[in-house]
Amino acid sequence: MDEKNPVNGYNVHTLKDRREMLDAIGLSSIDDLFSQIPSEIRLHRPLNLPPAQSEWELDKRLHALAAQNATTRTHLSLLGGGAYEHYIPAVVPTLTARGEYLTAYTPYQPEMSQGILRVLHDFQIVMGRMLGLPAVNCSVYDGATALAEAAWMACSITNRRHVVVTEALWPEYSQVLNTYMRGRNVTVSVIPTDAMTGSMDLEKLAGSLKDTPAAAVLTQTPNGYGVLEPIEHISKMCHSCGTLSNVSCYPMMLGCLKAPGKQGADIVTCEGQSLGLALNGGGPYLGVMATHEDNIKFLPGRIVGECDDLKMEKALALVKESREQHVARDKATSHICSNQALLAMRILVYLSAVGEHGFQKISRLNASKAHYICERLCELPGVRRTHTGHFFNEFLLDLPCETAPLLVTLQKQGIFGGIDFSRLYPNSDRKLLLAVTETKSKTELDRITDVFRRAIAELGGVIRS
Amino acid sequence: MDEKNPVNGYNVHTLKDRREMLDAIGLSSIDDLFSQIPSEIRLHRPLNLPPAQSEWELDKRLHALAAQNATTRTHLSLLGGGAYEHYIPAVVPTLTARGEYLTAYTPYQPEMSQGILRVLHDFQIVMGRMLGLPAVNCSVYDGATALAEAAWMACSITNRRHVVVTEALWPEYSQVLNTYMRGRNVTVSVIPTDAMTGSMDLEKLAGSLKDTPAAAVLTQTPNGYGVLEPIEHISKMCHSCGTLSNVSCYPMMLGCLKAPGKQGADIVTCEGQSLGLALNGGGPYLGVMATHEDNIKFLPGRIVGECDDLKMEKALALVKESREQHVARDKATSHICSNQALLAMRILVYLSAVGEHGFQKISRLNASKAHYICERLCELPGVRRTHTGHFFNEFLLDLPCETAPLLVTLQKQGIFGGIDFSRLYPNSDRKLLLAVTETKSKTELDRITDVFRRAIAELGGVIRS
Amino acid sequence: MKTQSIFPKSRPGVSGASIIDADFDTGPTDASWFDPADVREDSIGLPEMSEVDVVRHFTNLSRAAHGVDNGPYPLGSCTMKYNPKRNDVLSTLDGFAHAHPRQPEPTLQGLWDMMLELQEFIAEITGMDFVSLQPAAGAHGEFAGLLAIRRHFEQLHHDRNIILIPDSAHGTNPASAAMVGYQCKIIPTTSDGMMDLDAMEHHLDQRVAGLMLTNPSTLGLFDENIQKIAEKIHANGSLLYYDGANLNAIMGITRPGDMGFDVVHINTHKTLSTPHGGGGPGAGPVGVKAFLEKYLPAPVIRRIHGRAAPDDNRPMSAGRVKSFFGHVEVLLRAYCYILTNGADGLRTASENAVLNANYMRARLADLLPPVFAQRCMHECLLSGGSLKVNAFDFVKRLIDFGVHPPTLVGAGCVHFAKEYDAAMLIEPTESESRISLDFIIEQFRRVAREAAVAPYMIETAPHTTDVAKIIKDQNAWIQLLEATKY
Amino acid sequence: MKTQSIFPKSRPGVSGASIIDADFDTGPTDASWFDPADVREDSIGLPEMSEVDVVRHFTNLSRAAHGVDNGPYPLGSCTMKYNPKRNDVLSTLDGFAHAHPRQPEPTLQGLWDMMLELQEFIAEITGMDFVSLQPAAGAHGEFAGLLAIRRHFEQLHHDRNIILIPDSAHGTNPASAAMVGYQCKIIPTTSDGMMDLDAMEHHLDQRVAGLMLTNPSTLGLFDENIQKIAEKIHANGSLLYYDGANLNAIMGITRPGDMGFDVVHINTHKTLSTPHGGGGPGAGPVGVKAFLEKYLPAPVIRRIHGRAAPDDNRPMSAGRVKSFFGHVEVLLRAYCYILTNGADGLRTASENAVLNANYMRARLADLLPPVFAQRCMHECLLSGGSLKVNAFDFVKRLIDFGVHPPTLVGAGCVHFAKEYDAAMLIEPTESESRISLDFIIEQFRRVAREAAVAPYMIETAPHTTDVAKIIKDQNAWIQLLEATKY
Ligand SMILES: Cc1ncc(COP(=O)(O)O)c(C=O)c1O
Ligand SMILES: Cc1ncc(COP(=O)(O)O)c(C=O)c1O
Repeated sequence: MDEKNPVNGYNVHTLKDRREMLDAIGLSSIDDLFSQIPSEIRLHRPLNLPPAQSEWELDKRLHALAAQNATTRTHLSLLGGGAYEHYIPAVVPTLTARGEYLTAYTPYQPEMSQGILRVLHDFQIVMGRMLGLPAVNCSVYDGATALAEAAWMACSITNRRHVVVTEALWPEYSQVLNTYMRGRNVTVSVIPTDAMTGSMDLEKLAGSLKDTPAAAVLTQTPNGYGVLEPIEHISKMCHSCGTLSNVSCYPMMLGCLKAPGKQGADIVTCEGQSLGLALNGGGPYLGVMATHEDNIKFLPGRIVGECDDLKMEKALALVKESREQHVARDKATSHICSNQALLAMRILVYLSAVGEHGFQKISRLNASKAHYICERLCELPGVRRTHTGHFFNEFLLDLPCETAPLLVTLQKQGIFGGIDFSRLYPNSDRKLLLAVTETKSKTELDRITDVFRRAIAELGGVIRS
Repeated sequence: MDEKNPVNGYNVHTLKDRREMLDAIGLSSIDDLFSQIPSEIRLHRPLNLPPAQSEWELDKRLHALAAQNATTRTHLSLLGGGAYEHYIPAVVPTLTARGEYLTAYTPYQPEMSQGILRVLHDFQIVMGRMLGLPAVNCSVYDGATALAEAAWMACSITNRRHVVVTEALWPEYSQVLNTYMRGRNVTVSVIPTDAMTGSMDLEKLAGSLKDTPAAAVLTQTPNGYGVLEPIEHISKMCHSCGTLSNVSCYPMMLGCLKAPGKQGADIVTCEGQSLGLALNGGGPYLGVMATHEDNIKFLPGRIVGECDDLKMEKALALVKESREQHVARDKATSHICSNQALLAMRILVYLSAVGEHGFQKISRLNASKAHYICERLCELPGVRRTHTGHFFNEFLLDLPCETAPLLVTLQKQGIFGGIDFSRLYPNSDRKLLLAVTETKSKTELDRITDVFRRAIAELGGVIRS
Repeated sequence: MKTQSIFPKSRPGVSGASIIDADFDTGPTDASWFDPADVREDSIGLPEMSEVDVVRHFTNLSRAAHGVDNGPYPLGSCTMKYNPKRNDVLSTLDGFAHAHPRQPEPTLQGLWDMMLELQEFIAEITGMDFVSLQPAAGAHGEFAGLLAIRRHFEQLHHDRNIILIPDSAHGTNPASAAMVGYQCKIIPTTSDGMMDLDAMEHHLDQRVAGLMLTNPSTLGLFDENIQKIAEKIHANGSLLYYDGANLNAIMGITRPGDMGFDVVHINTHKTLSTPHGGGGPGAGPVGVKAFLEKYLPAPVIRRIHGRAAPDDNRPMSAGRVKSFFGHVEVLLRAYCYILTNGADGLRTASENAVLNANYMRARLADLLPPVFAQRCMHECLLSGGSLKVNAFDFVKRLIDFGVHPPTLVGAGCVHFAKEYDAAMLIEPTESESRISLDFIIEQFRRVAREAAVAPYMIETAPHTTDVAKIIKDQNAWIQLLEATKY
Repeated sequence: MKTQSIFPKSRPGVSGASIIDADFDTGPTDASWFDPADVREDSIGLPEMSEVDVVRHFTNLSRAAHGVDNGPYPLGSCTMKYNPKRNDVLSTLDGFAHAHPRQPEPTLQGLWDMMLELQEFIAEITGMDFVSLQPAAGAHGEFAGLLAIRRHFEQLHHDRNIILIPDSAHGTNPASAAMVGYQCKIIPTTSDGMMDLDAMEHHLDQRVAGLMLTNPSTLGLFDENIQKIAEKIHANGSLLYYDGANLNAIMGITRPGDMGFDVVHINTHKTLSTPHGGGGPGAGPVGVKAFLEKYLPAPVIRRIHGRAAPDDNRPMSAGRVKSFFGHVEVLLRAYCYILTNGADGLRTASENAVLNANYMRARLADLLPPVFAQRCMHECLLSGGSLKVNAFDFVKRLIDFGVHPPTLVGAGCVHFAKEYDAAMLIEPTESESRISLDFIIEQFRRVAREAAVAPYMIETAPHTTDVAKIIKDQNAWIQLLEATKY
């Protein structure tokens, strides 16, 4: 290795540099640097990896891989289920890609990081306003871990080790919840939904709350059937038995609907992806958590706050670190260290770019387009909405035919027609979950309806009454 | 207009703002702002344009248009002819896209533009080194206008009104030259190339120089047949009759070959596209011009130089503006005002990113890949190189079949096989001009050769001896 | 910190981008490829550094620069409006960025479609019959337009070799005219800022090919005599050329074609929001009335057999002005800008541009009285004559407060008559919000207050930049200006 | 200038992005859509401003921040190496960026192929048998890895609920262990910087599920006893967990799998060059030896019928740790980084990382003597004990000279024992060139010189930032540290 020029994709040293630096250290070869590593565990062969590639070859390879994926750009997509195709203004990636933001570490040195701290602080403020609760952290990994972390928070706050959860969580969310709760030794009980309305069965909830004192009820709105939950009501039921109301919501709806925090929820979490993040094949996204000021000491993750500097002027810094793993270690509220800060910045830029007015309009467009196509589809023979409860932009349909072949037919016409509901929940034959966002034009929605009509006719589904 | 909220894609004022501002001006309506425009010439209807579009609709439209173009990414391309598919390191667009560079004007306020001035100054230095002459401007529109501007420079310097030019210019270059020379009342005479070697017919040149005193001989190297010209020799011939040697070159070759300025050329120009600029369907590119210090006063365009600031420290500014249109007006060396500064910055970033070593290597890869496939293709029956002169990475082939159907066959296999030479120069049947760059792997070159073999066999070309 | 050149940072032997191709990494140049006398023996002198060092160098240098993205840029005559980020993205899609201009025509249908549509949009906005997108910039558009005029008279066998140009014209106007082979006659400006009609008539004879006019002018005024001017020019058999660099003031309100102009160029990098990139690239589409269409440079995009395609077969053309089809990447931005705004949006943009300029003018009038009584259009010319410091110093102090100086003689590319040499040309553009305008106004007032009490602070400004005030050869410059005066 | 919040810049009624859809612009919410009690009546309180004002706000704020792109960032334990720009571009190609995670599996073949290959690359680099890419960050990888260990012992019906952790471990180690339900036992460090073997043996009994170790450690040292440790741990029936956050020191030189580790996580945002983004996102792939494979979270990517595809059918899995498949965009960067470097390149990166740290250590030894005699790996722990100022003040002064401070107690996420509280952990990384290293060294020396003559300058530093030194609740912090001490 020492004899030839060092080989590295991002070379910084000449052979001469390396020799002179070894001299300064007092060593005679690069190998000497590693002499403390016993020979028996040294790797005496090169790693078995593909040969190094010039940038243009790498570029070809990645383009070829990318071309193997269909996307929401190559197809008209009605996919949702917790990840949504919303419009991302070009200002969002442009501004957050600035090197100063992109390549900085966690702002441990606040004096040289006021720009990042300011963005994160404003992110906390803006999400506090969105979710209706003032204390917000700078993100956790995703919506599912936010829900799970919030469940544990409720346990810590209430000192209870039992949580109650709707059956209509995204399945990944309930799996993550179970994983997290198992480690913490928290029991989980599940509340079914009402078959007609599609929202939580409140009698069953009341029963459950009576049975075992729960740290929290975990609600998702819209739930996994797209149905909006009665947060105010659920929260009241919770509060009457010392239980917290935890709500996981889809923030895009908040341009039309009240913030859960304003409807009595104690901890509101959300998947932030819809607010300016690309779908990215499933990640990275980010989880946001908001709660009352009183609960801050139980929050996981970074929090930016105001401090004084030496001149007694206001400055920003990471605060309340005593909750965090680098201080509290095994007593920390969470293990989270690296988080999703850059994506939190994206959210702030997104919300600033569309603004109050724009956001409300986008939110309304989602609802109106979804209601429009829902009506159109329900005019097709044998198609009807499964539930009567209100929805925002996602809804479940009963079909007159099998779901899988319908989706295949649609896909051949360049349409991702929604999610085969049996892939989310067992025993859900002939059911399709569709989400519609502002990105679909009327022409496209009409075309989709048309293709549905023909596909259903072709598949000759049994017409239900 | 005044009654409803102003409509604009990038709105800045509320209706209230507008009213208050009108108040401050002392007007009562927006219409009053335009009262000095006579009603007869006012447009009393809305412009007939498509309705305003949300960003996501715009995005769809542009993607749809882009999808209507094949590219050097969708096809394996051997196209050249003055525009080349070279690799562009990601650092190039990333760094030059920084808002401070992208959205600044010409640095008329040097105190707040030292960053841009430094980049442009270093660009001048680096291009001076590349081309072998020290005085470089900050770009003109493209390689063709650089050649034409250089021809006029030579006329001004020598006070002659006649130029001599090789027939083997890119056809667009000779067209532009003719357009520019016509206005300036400069006569142009054309020197043919030697049919065997493909380089300039030096006897004819000698004759022409004897006939009429020329301001300059305009050479292109590699010329329109891909053949390298004997710059040193031509320059000597020029100098013996008070004529300048103007050379337009392809800068990518300069990693292998001597700079024309070091071989006696007096004004060297080039199309800078190959140094980090995308193909962009033909533009924007940039023309670079280099000459002796003495000739600076005849150069068109911006020049950055060192000045002193108030503290008598060195600073950079635009200098020698007395040549330029805003000072000299109709006596200016050129009308150029807006130029290609951002692309000049791209070139500096490109050359810094690949570095001396990398650039030489890329240049060599171009030559070796071109020579490789040239040899392979000349092994095919009936295929041979048209000329014997040396080439860099572009060469002309004689084919055993018609060119057009061959190209169609290749295109069906995803290959842009080169330029049908009859589209560049008349009377060039059964000739194909091919360029090869570092971006083609051996596997790809072998595949291309294979497709050529089969296509030629299919087309049943008459086999030449 | 002072900026540093990249060359001293070079460390021979280090290479940022690893260039690897095992199949062809043959080492030195093959002896058979080239004439040995031509082979490079020494190094070129390119910098050599690691990729991170390249990134840091250019990242940090950018921080010693100021663009529209950083703050207000009211540089008169330059229309430094917002450059939408969506256009940066959409103008660099692979389908355009990697398209080779010599691809077979049918493989570039998206390009032809876009260009044809854009030609039509610009024709509609300017009121012209046909547009070519080929010119590289405003000056280049002038060149192409004047070439068409020249070719027109050549066809008519009229020997007209004079172009009339007002003294307030941009320098590119006379320079382009000279490149086309015209002689320039300069028309003075009257004290109310209009072109002197009598002087024009005085020059108007059979040798005059045309008049080049900017309206609104670079003094920020709309020439109310435009109809009369058009009538006289046309009555003389001459043509009327419109320098559209100031079109930003009138989109959807009036059109050069309707004012009587025969040829128009526009600056997409002003009106249609292309970022200036520290000097370019822009684009200078040129539009003509129908009778001049055949003289436009080849190729243009036309509908051929129902499809948009480049038309190269133009025997009457005045010739080609650059390689290929135009500044595609730049034109895409103009296309996006027009589609984002629509008719109402473009009109609102012009309304706001004029509103903003008049607002600045009104709010600064006590300090910097307007040079002309007439209401201004998209920019206002204000007199710095009563300031306690000279205007050149005054505006440099604005830098310290985050505002780019307005245009002055010698600090911009505008040409003013001698009488206005303490004047400032301020063009806020429509993309400055009320808050921003008030901020700019406050900075002007702050510097004016300071001028009264601490002129020294102004004379030595700026104080916050990496370098101190740069004097250049300002005197030399003014002498030159004298020397080249008409 | 102090940074400003965006909210006071809001101007209700202005909206930057025009949202237009004539077909659905119906105005207020349709009454039938929602329960009236749920409908929003007030505004949310989002900022409202023009697009250019948004751009300026965030552009200018970014200038009050410092990243690797701006200069050296020798923040120990954080591996702030260069983040290649090519990866920014290639990780955001449309074919990945716009892929929906719930698309039919066969429509995401490019995603599965990439992930499968990357799993194999990371397995090779770490010497493990199988890798899952799902975890979101290092701590999350620990969580997933510890879950696998827990599930393993559950299957064996071993009741092991203790995890051993050296006192120098990163805070996430004990925090993750706690989340999995383990009790932590802390092992002290000996004076030569190694984990105290005797203390480990003292704790080693049948309740111990495993030992979490970082090697090289966060003190920058390679634990030479690793083979002995592995032997003892395994002899006890316990498992060995490798915190791979420091893998940057050993790529191609030694592998955790070969050292005897059973589970490994790596931090792609350290070793494989993901930019940190002011705090994330990163990714924390977790690798295991074959016997633990079945316990990894679902889904993983496997070759199924000859094609890469996600495998959700994992009945033995310890459960899911997040939605979907992992941080795809981040993983693509790791993939690009590995392909750009190849085996030689990765090895050279580690060689240079270690070379650079030892060079800094040697060149600063007179001023800041190394805490440990042993040669360091990718980072060095230097003692600030003999400085004339305290270390916290000392490092703040580096900011004024363009160098990001190294890691200290309370100014980073590293946990030091009390004895090292004046120590600095310096990790230059392999992407600093010789010139840059010499520059960093010179700044350290300059501050040290200053400490002798003008300590006041240091105590009040930094002087060049928008805000002055921030004290936070440093004392409170140290008290807390005491309170939570083991
Ligand atoms: C009035 C006027 N005309 C012409 C031009 C020249 O345009 P360009 O710089 O694009 O060549 C300008 C540009 O500054 C201008 O302001
Ligand atoms: C040694 C060590 N372990 C674990 C971690 C945690 O990784 P992450 O921040 O990705 O969760 C870190 C990160 O700082 C670290 O340095």
